[in-house]
Amino acid sequence: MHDFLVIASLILGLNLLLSLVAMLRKTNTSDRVLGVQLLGTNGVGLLLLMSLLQDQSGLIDAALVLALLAAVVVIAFTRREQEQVND
Amino acid sequence: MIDLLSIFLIAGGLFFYCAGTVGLLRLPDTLSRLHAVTKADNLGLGLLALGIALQIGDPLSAVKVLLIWLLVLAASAAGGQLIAQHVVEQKEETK
Amino acid sequence: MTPIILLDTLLAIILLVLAVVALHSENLRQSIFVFIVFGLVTALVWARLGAPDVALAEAAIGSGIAGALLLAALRDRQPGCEHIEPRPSWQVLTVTYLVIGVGLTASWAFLDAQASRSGPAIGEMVQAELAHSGVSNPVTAVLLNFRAYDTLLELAVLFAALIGVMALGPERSAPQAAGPLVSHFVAWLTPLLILAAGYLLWVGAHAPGGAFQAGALLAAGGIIVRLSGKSGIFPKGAWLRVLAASGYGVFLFVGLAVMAGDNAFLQYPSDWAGSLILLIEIFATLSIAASLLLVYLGGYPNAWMEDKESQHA
Amino acid sequence: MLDASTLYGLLGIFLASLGLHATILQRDILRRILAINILGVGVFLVFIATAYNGPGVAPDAVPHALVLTGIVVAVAATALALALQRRLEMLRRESDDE
Repeated sequence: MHDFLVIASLILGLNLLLSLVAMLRKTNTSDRVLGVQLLGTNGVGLLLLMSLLQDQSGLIDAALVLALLAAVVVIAFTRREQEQVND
Repeated sequence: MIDLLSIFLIAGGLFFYCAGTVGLLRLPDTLSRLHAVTKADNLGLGLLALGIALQIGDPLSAVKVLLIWLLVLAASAAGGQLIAQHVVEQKEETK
Repeated sequence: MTPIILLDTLLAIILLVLAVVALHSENLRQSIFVFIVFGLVTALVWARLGAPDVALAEAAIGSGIAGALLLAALRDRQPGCEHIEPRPSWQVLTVTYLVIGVGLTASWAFLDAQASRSGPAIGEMVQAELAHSGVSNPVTAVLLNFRAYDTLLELAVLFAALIGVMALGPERSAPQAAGPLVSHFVAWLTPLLILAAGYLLWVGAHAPGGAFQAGALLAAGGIIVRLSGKSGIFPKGAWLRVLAASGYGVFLFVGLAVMAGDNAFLQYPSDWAGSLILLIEIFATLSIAASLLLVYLGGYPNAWMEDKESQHA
Repeated sequence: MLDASTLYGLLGIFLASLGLHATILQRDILRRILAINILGVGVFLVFIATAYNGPGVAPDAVPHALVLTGIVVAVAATALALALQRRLEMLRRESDDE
């Protein structure tokens, strides 16, 4: 089981890198926000895997905070843009 | 037995994560990317969280993991709508 | 060596790419996006290094609050007025070589220190004294008991920064009221943020968490309420400022009060330590939240949530 | 052989150097603020890397507490710097209007 979790976290790490590349290649804000959302979910999954791998239940709370703040960041991004449209 | 189920679920989760990333890389326009990415990463995290929750001894922590999934599900649905609205607004603006 | 070092290597590569893009991308908006992701990946690194307390704080502050601050700052800028000629190449070269020198020296010192490591001397002292600290999370024990001075002064720094921000001018104009989509989103996310803040504050005594993380989550709640353009359940102007000062004030008061019973400044009596730490942490949380929120407003809050109509008039 | 502590410690030094380089050479204030933040993260990374004692062993709590304090101080300093930048921009706009 431990070995499987290590491999799973490696795959998720690689996926993180790929999502990052995808995000960096985008030029419009919507796609970037989408990329941040995807990276956030990726990070949440990685934290959950780590909590199991390293036997640290505190990391579950870190995943919770990351999920909450990713939502906050999405609001901040889209609101900012709307304000500019309204200006 | 539980281990096997966990492995199956986590592997399924990883598959959907990768599908989401491929979607972001490959799909042609923002709205279809939005559709693919939000679905894929929610399913990905869902299966992953389920697999991990089965492995956690402490039931409280297991419930917390599932709550995180629900939170991400709701946040991603709402965030997806916000992004879609944003895309539509920008299209109207450029017209 | 376990294959997990490969994950560490991946994370290290990702962080490097993010840092380079954030610092040197042509587009400032791209830089800020990338900086927020940088905070996210840093949180993962803290998790890998067995520092869940720091991971929590980084996820909340480093990525969330700092991101919101930078996005607000980006909005202030007038587009297109930045046209700066590049630096002469001798300057670039000199600085580059100097920085490489500094970096190499630091690496050598670090590797040398790693090789001659003699075990966690201070860490063992913390573990030995933990039972008398009033809490069982060693990081909270260091922050609020063994090195309480640091935390007291940290609250003072935050307070000073707040005074500085408020002295520099009026707050930004409030955003216009958001549509139903954002309002609904904010309406269910804010209570969750408050709940999570309460949970982290409570759990901080025996597990990762505590006043900083809780305060940042509360502040994030305030920021999204502000972004949605609605007044919320948050305290108004003057109360917010009193709250911002309360963390430092209560901490100082407790520190002085324990001197009445033959203790040194900030040296809590063993039996009381747990309750005193909880008291300080509650006010520190509220104070950090209020300060971060006020700082986010970007200046002196003239009429927040009281008469928005008159601002528009 | 390379362990996590050494890897992240060296990464921290590298990030701090990148941040320092950009802090000195960038002209845009907002970008300099980003650079100082990245410099800070690099320094924190060195701290936490030295506190790490390998998997399964309790790390040293003192650097963790220091870095927590550091993160809050860094965000406070960033906020103050951003407010200064905003004030500068306001003054520039005023002098442009005259």
